[in-house]
Amino acid sequence: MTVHRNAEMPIALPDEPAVGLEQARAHGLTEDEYRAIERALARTPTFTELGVFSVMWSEHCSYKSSRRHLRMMPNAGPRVVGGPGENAGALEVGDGWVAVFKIESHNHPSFVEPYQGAATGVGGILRDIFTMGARPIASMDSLKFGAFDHPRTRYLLGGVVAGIGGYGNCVGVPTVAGETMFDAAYNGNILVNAFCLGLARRDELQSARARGVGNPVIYVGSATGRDGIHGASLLASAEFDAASETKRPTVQVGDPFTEKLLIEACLEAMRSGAIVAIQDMGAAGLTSSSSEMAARGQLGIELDLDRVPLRETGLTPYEILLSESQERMLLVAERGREADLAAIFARWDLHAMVIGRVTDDRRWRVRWRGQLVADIPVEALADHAPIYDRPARPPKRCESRGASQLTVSPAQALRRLLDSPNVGSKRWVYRQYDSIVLGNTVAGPGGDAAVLRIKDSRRALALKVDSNPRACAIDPYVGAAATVVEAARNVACVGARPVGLTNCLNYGNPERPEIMWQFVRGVEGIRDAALALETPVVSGNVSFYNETEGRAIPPTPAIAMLGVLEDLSRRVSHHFKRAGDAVVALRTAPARLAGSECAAMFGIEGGELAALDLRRERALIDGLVAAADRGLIKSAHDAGEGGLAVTLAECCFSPDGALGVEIERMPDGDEAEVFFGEGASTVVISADPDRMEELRGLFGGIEFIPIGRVIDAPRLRIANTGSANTIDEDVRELRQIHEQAISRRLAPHG
Amino acid sequence: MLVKVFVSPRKGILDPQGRAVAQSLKSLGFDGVGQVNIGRYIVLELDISDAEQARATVRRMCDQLLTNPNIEDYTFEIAAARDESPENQSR
Amino acid sequence: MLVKVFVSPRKGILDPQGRAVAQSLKSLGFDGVGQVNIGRYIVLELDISDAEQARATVRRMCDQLLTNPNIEDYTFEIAAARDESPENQSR
Amino acid sequence: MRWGVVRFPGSLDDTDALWALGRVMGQEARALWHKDEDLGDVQCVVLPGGFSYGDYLRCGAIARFAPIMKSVVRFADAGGLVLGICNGFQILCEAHLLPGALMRNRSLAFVCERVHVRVENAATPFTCAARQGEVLRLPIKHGEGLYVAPEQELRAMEERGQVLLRYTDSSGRECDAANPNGSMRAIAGVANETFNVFGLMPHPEHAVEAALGGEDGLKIFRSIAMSIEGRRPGASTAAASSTAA
Ligand SMILES: Nc1ncnc2c1ncn2[C@@H]1O[C@H](COP(=O)(O)OP(=O)(O)O)[C@@H](O)[C@H]1O
Ligand SMILES: [Mg+2]
Repeated sequence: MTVHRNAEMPIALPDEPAVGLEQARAHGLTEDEYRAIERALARTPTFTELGVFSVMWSEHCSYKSSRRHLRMMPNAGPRVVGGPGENAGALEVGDGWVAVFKIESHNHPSFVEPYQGAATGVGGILRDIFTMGARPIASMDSLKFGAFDHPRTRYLLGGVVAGIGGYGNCVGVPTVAGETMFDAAYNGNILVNAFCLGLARRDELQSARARGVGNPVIYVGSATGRDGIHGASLLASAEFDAASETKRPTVQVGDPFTEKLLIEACLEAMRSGAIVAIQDMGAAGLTSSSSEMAARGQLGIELDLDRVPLRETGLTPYEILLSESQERMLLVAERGREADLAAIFARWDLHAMVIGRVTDDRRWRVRWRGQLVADIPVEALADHAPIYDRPARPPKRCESRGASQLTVSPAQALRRLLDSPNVGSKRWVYRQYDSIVLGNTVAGPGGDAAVLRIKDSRRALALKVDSNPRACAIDPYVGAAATVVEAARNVACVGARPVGLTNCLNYGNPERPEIMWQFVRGVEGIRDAALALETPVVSGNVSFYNETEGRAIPPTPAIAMLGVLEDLSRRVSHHFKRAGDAVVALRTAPARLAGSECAAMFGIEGGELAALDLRRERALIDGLVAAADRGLIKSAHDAGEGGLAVTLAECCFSPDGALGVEIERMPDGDEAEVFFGEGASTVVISADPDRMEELRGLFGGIEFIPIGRVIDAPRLRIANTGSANTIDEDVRELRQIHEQAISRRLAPHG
Repeated sequence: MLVKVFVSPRKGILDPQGRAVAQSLKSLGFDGVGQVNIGRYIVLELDISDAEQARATVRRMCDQLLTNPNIEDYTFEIAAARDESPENQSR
Repeated sequence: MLVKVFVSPRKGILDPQGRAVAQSLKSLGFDGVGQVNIGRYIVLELDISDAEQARATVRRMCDQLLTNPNIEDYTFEIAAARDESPENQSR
Repeated sequence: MRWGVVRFPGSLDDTDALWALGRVMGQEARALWHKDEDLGDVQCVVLPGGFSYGDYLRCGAIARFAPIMKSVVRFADAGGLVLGICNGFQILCEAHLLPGALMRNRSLAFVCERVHVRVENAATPFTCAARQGEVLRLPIKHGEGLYVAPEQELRAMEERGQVLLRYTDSSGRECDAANPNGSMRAIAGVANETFNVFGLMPHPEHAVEAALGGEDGLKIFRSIAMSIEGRRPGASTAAASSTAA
């Protein structure tokens, strides 16, 4: 590798476009940003350098609109290890294990090409996790599609689900939970958020901070092609319109087989102690991984592009640096250990190539065919991206009228709701996912939260991802806080203590004040709920510009919660266990129809969200964990989409389907709201009648309402005092409806 | 008539299958193997007598269902006559 | 040379993919669609100048790796010249 | 007894098989690397589930040529016991150690769920710890598990008793709804003519602990252990299953 001479200047290559403000604008940079680049370089950038800045300073890579707000989120706590700056945070979960987890969006790529977009989304988040030295042990997916009858929905649903399965199944990481929602608000902009959890021994955590001047920079994984040039970075940083359809040639194709080899080889290489720092080549591939590792180490890096493995001929430096080809890792090795590493990677049929060195002058320097093509201060790329404090203003709201009335009988409404794709079983989705590989899945998809045992430990982990765009659309603050609380409650329903979360913030165009306001309020809601529940935010991802032809999606923060179950034998599941058990509704506040599936289905407008009292929410979660720990509850199920009546039905869907429930008195309140309202936290538990008082004592400050008992006939009986409308249905019939809500809509000619 | 559709990964798009097969052929001792691409070979019976109309129909089938325009190119033959119309770029 | 291999499910062996595609074509309103079979279309660069030798090599590749004789038939073309030798039964 | 679990690039359930055999059953189980040719002194070779070589081209088509497969074929020809699970089953078919082939599921979709299979022949080294006609509950997770073979071959296999497992409902009745992938004759697992090679799509290694969805998978592994340890096929099943790990 040639030595750097201070005199040397990066050269413009023949047949490269001239660089100027116009070219900068074409790259999505503003005039101020372009001037800042000129200042940082004290000269005009070369075309290659301009491309590099345009991706590093894109919203996707730089978080320039969100960064100052994300700082609000609590990221400290007794369990937190591995600090900010690294790719993802980590939490102690006991027995010397740390959990590393993160969720990330792949919305636009999945809308353009559902199978590959979703598949590469899974691949990307897996790399974020094993790059930390953790072995990926579980995935989740949060999916938002348009209305089921929208012409593209079936195609997108089929492609996305097949893509998530196609990649996750082939790479051998179980997909254990998720969520799926259909709403016309996503007709033109679906959401595909992928989550991964990894486990590592505390001392195995791997850094992404370059060290050691002269240490080699090594490239490993798939060869570089023209995939996704300006893909993730630009697609996710500019509004989506018909023009994006022409970005087709940049579609990235996932190769899960190579990813599997990378996981095994990289984990083995890390254990060899020869790796100083490692980072996946995600968005802005080679550029971001190399400059960010250098920036963290306050060092420089020099790259020689002639040594980069290429898939096609004729790639320019610009293309090599910006390519987003999948399944590639960049690492800094201990000098002199190159051969050891090469041997480990060769064992896995992977080729490790030295493509550069760590330098001491804090510059990011790139050579191609012996010439210098980029020479940029590392900080300018990685740290000094512009940070915006964009104006935020609440939209003018049309006066919300009091909620109109539900016109059908509770029994009819219940059947209609169970048949809704948002309420019905998601089995059609998750049976396409391997949820058991690795042999830790105690409870996979289908319950409130997934439960994973930790081998050779009494402890287990619980996982769930949730979002609530309808509530967020009404009140972005309450909606976001309620989402954190729902995810935590789902985790607590299996008996686990929520210990930390990651978030994926899906919003519209931040350059519009009312969108920015939604975003800020959302972050504040997450902050307050996370503080109240003492669940630090260990990682996250922001996806802006989720708009089509000027129409933004509703604010959709997706929250993935991790819980720790101290004793696996204390695990609780959601269906009733024994006839004669008492059934209790635990409630923090009366439910409301506003923002509910029922309201959406029957066109009930207006109304207010249920009040959210974070102290009560905390009390409910603490009570559930304590009750499970003392073995006081036989079953617990969170009232999600569809409300209390739907939840009671789901509690009857036990494996043998022999049990039912007899409800003598529902909680007080307007019938429709009590039966089908949502928003407020309601959990249905069943327990031994003799332990009622003991139980009640654990739920101080929240409503503890005995509503009936489990019966040994498969019937759902709800007699609502003071109302003629009662429900008396055959559980097997209801289950049938619930089971087929999605599949029947996808049946050929259906 | 009998329609034969030849679908292959678009040029420049990663083809993991092709790469794996090329690898494997080499390790089986087949020398001189260069790039390998793996696509789909679709044969369908189509009861349309007019050739021009048939061609148009097949193109619609390919664009709507048989191929993924994001990552695949295709050509097709009807009976024995190869379709040479411009939008079916042959590789 | 450029070798094109056409692999199809053997007659009599069920072809779930083909059946599903025929189904969807019909439900998309394409009339006159009869049987549909889905196979593999393999294109490979082979650096062998002698045509006869190349044909023999391709046959070995197909029998060993590229196809599963239990369930698949194949034909192939080298450059433009279609191979008509007996063991490559054309459909 | 001594087990060897082959690790191909892209094998996924290899660690789960090793866990089931070594940690749950307390047997001697070691991993075998695909690039080695030496099987050591193992008494049963397990080809695990997964996506060897990405399952690119055809499932198992490339793995079949891994160096270790030469030794596996020799081992099988000499009467050694070989068990192929899911992808392992596909590899055994591609390697012609088992008849037939596995194609794309009827639904064209990957399926992960627990199914029921009926033991069709309990007089083999792979099933002797189960009762004839016993129904086992095992998980499947595959996209290409539709078993096919020429009709006359199928008939011959049935006569020889090579079909060891068939998909049924929980009561052991055959019905189309209980066939998760459209396999011909609802075949879930087959043996070779000499009954020392067995392939099945369900995953016994994922059904060895009550806490993780049942222990029926132990029946398969125990059968192999029993036959290796020289116990008569069909010997007291009750005893076998009562000594649960
Ligand atoms: N896309 C998906 N992938 C995996 N599991 C899913 C998916 N969508 C839903 N599920 C599972 O279906 C069940 C119901 O999901 P959901 O309706 O979100 O629960 P809740 O009512 O608690 O919000 C959960 O067990 C969830 O893990
Ligand atoms: Mg939910």
